[in-house]
Amino acid sequence: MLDKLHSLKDAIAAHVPDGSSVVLGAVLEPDIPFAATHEIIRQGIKGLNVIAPISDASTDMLVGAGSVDEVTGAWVGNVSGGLGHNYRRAFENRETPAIKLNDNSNFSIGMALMAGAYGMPFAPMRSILGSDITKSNPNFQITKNPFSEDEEPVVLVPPLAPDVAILCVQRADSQGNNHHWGNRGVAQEAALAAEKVILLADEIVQSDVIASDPCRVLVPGYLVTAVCHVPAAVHPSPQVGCWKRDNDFFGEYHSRSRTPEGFKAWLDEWVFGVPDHSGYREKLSLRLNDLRITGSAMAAPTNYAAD
Amino acid sequence: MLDKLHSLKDAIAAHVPDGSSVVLGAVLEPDIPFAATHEIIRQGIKGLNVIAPISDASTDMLVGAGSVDEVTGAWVGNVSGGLGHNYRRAFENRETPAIKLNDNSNFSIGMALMAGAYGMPFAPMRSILGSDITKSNPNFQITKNPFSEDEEPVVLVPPLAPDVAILCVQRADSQGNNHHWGNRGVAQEAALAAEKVILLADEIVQSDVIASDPCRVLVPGYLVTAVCHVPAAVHPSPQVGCWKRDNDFFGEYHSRSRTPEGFKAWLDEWVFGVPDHSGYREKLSLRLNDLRITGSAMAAPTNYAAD
Amino acid sequence: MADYSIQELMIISAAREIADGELVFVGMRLPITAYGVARLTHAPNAVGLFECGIARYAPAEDMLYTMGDPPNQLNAAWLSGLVPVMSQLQRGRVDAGFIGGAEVDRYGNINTSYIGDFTRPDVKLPGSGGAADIAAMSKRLLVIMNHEKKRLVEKVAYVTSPGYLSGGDSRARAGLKGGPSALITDRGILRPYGPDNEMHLASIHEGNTIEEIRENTGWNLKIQPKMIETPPPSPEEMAALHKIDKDGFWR
Amino acid sequence: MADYSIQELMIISAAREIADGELVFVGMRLPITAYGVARLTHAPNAVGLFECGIARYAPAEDMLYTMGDPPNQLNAAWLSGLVPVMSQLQRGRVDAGFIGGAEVDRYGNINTSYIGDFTRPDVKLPGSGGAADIAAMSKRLLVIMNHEKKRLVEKVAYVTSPGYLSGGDSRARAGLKGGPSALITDRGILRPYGPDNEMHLASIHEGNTIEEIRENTGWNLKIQPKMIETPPPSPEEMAALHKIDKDGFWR
Repeated sequence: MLDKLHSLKDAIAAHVPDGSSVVLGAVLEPDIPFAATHEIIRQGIKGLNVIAPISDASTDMLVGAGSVDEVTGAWVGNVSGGLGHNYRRAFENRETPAIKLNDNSNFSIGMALMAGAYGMPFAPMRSILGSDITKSNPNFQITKNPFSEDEEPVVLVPPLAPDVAILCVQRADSQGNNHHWGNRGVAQEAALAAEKVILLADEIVQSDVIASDPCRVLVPGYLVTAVCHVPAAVHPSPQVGCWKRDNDFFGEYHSRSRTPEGFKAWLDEWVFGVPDHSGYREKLSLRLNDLRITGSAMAAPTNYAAD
Repeated sequence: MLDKLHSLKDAIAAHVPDGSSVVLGAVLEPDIPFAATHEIIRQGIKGLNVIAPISDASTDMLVGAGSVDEVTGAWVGNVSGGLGHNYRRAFENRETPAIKLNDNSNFSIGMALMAGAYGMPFAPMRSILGSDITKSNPNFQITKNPFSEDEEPVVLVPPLAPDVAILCVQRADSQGNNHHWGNRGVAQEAALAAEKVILLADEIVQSDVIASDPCRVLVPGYLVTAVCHVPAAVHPSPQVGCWKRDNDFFGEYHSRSRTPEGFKAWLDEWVFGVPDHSGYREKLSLRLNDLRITGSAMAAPTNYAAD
Repeated sequence: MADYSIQELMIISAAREIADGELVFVGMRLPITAYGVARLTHAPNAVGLFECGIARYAPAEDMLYTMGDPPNQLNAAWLSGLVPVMSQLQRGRVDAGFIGGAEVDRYGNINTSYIGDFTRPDVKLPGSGGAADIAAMSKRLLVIMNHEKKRLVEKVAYVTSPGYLSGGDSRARAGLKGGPSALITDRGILRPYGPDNEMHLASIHEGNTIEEIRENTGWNLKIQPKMIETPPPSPEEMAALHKIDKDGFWR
Repeated sequence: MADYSIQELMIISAAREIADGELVFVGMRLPITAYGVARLTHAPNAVGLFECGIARYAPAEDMLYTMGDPPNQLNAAWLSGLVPVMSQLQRGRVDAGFIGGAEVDRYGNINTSYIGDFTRPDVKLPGSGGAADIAAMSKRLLVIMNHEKKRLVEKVAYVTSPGYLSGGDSRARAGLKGGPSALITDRGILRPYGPDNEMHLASIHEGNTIEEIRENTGWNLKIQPKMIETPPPSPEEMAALHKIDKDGFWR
């Protein structure tokens, strides 16, 4: 079997060139690959199209760091604090916005990635009818339902097939086979839609652990390009069974990013001030111990026996 | 909480009136609710539209018993034996077929149920282009992809929203919450698309067993209309962790259904000759013991702890 | 002064909008608390849905900062994806949905996207998230906002989440059923009234006057003929709320 | 006589059509065995896909009657739904797919639906299953059938699974890429040749003559200029096959 285990640094350098379209934050509030967000910033990658329904502060960080040309999303901010200051600044008090926004609702992003995942030419939907989203984002087409005798309007959503989907899982083997549990957001659609998948695994396990429960596989290893062992890659977002949400960290980021200078200082401290995610974890130190989930709430036993 | 536990007899009588569209066999070769197939025949229900991509001998039995007006499917036969004799007889040597066939491919059935599940007005696809399926089934529309500058043909599939989906799961609680493992076929789409869901559970468990692993839920209990405790409801089809496939049973059915008289004798023996599924299991007796999966191949432990 | 806070009254008013057995898209903060109160009082079989792919019966036992926090996942009714859960809206199964907003107008349209021209906005708000979908496809939309003149405006600059659009049957002509059923503020409750579907004052919270409310509304607010005073929380409702809000966050 | 059966030669010929690392839709019987031989010989990283929602690396250890038998699920690479797995065809990821059929014609179109007029068929066959999808969307289609005049026909009455349709660029005009790459029979291997994409005899199994094969083909079968004799199984290929076919089912 192919060994796909790489350092996060190498995986990002190899598979996220300038100008890529990248899914970062497919599970909405949990399981956000902040470790990859920071590595992208550290490597000075530019011109990204960042795709996510909701990515909490991750997109705001990338926008502030100048890595982003386009955002394809439904909500960009800081879930604890509300507005995302870097994101705001990219639009407000300017002749033209500093970034292009491909406005969506959560469901239209889901439909677009689903269409990309399943090779559909487009996805018809109804739930952004009436919204000005179809005005500010001209990529949608409004047409009539050809199966209805009434003049029933339908929105056609073009498919999204991102260059890379970066996803966090609780455990993976060295070939990229993996288990994910908790809500899934659009992670499976993103993985199936993307040309490449980079996995950040909290734990690397033997292949037989993954093979023991093939229903828990988020995306099969043969579709995974690289797997990186990055404990707490989700910090400060939560991950079921592994990490609690670091609410204070989000709050602090929100306060400090209120000014461009404050954001720069935050970035210097938390991104440029550490060599890699292992350095970041060292810096978090005892704080990470408090965030580690230590309780036990085990899934009921499940038997896959064949005879 | 509402108790949704009913006998299979009562559930079928209450929720499968004559003329219903019914999903029977959503998981393809395994997990086919043959117990429900037989109960439908015993109750003399007529005029069904039977929906399934592949349902092994289940649809053939229903057609032979005269319960079916329409089949919406991709493949009807007997997976071990090939042709389904009752199904053939409904078409061959007749002025007009005895049943209406809504021809599909596996994927077009999947797309139709997906569209029904997700409330989409239709689903666009490509993978039955070039096939005469779009000729023998006039429900499809062929159009051009409005997002393509080329004259790219696209097939539009109308949604399916069945009256009832009848599904087998390994375990459920009395409110209809359930766990299913193994391949899923179109079972989740069928459950989300249908107006009503009847579950046949091999085992009834306490609610905390199901709640311990919410990722393994096929369809949440609030969308389930009735849950029936029917061990070996899948017989002679297989069910991961519970029942091996009874290949001889399929072979015997294939031989005996070769003539209408032979099928009638088979029906008299295996369906009308037993009062209910418990009687059927008694009749299977030791054979069922041989089919029971007794080995152990446990899924790796999974921790859902939150703190 | 009443022995409940205005936030507590808003939560309990919101809880009363949920009927037993209903499927409800629940947001964070006030709505999740309202859902919990409803479950403990008159709606023990309500089901809570969350955009990230979660369905729950009983609300989470611990305080949530986001919908995806681990306590909201533990012992959920279903952990799935955004599409399978949010599509229950488009499938027509969802009875009610809660959203908030920066601006709402006289026809219940909500803006959470742009203040000013969207090509060059004065203020860039976070955007729809799932709000547009919930507003378009829930059978009843429930909006919770503070009652300020700059928030309750004549016409929103940008419709993120459709209410009755330009009133009358314009929502139906856009292909939508449902629509706003209640706008719950810290001063009262507005509901659509008459064929024009304009939001009227339908209930007034204790301690407010009609004049004060009209002064704090950005359009010429009309009064529903059967306007009532918002019934104060019952002892049962308060007990349920205090059971959930153990630390008195909303007190 | 060679020390291998004709079925064994067909299986090994089919195995040779799978390259390493490829994604392959595998059917039951001959194809699943061919997949196993390929994995054990030249294609250790091939991946097998099954319509019911299964992806596997190593083939199942026990005999399978259907794709969904529990041994095919145990230790699978992925257990999922029909749509997530079959859509990898439409997503353009699938390199090859195996199907069989009742009839195939000179352009590689396959019928598994109706013999005679489809509105009043003489014979009703089971239908497409996933065959139409696999034929339309695999990069290469591999067909396995017995070589009989009534099966290899001039023109199929009903195209369940599209080959090159009416030849030339008609498949491309229908919006499809790919197409049949090999028709493996018990007498030889046919492949499309020339701009017309007509199936030509490309390889002849030991013990057959061109004349016999032409006599058993329902159209005027042409011979590819570089036709070869099918290479006999190598010792490694036979060893791999016997490792899988422990009971000598195909001997």
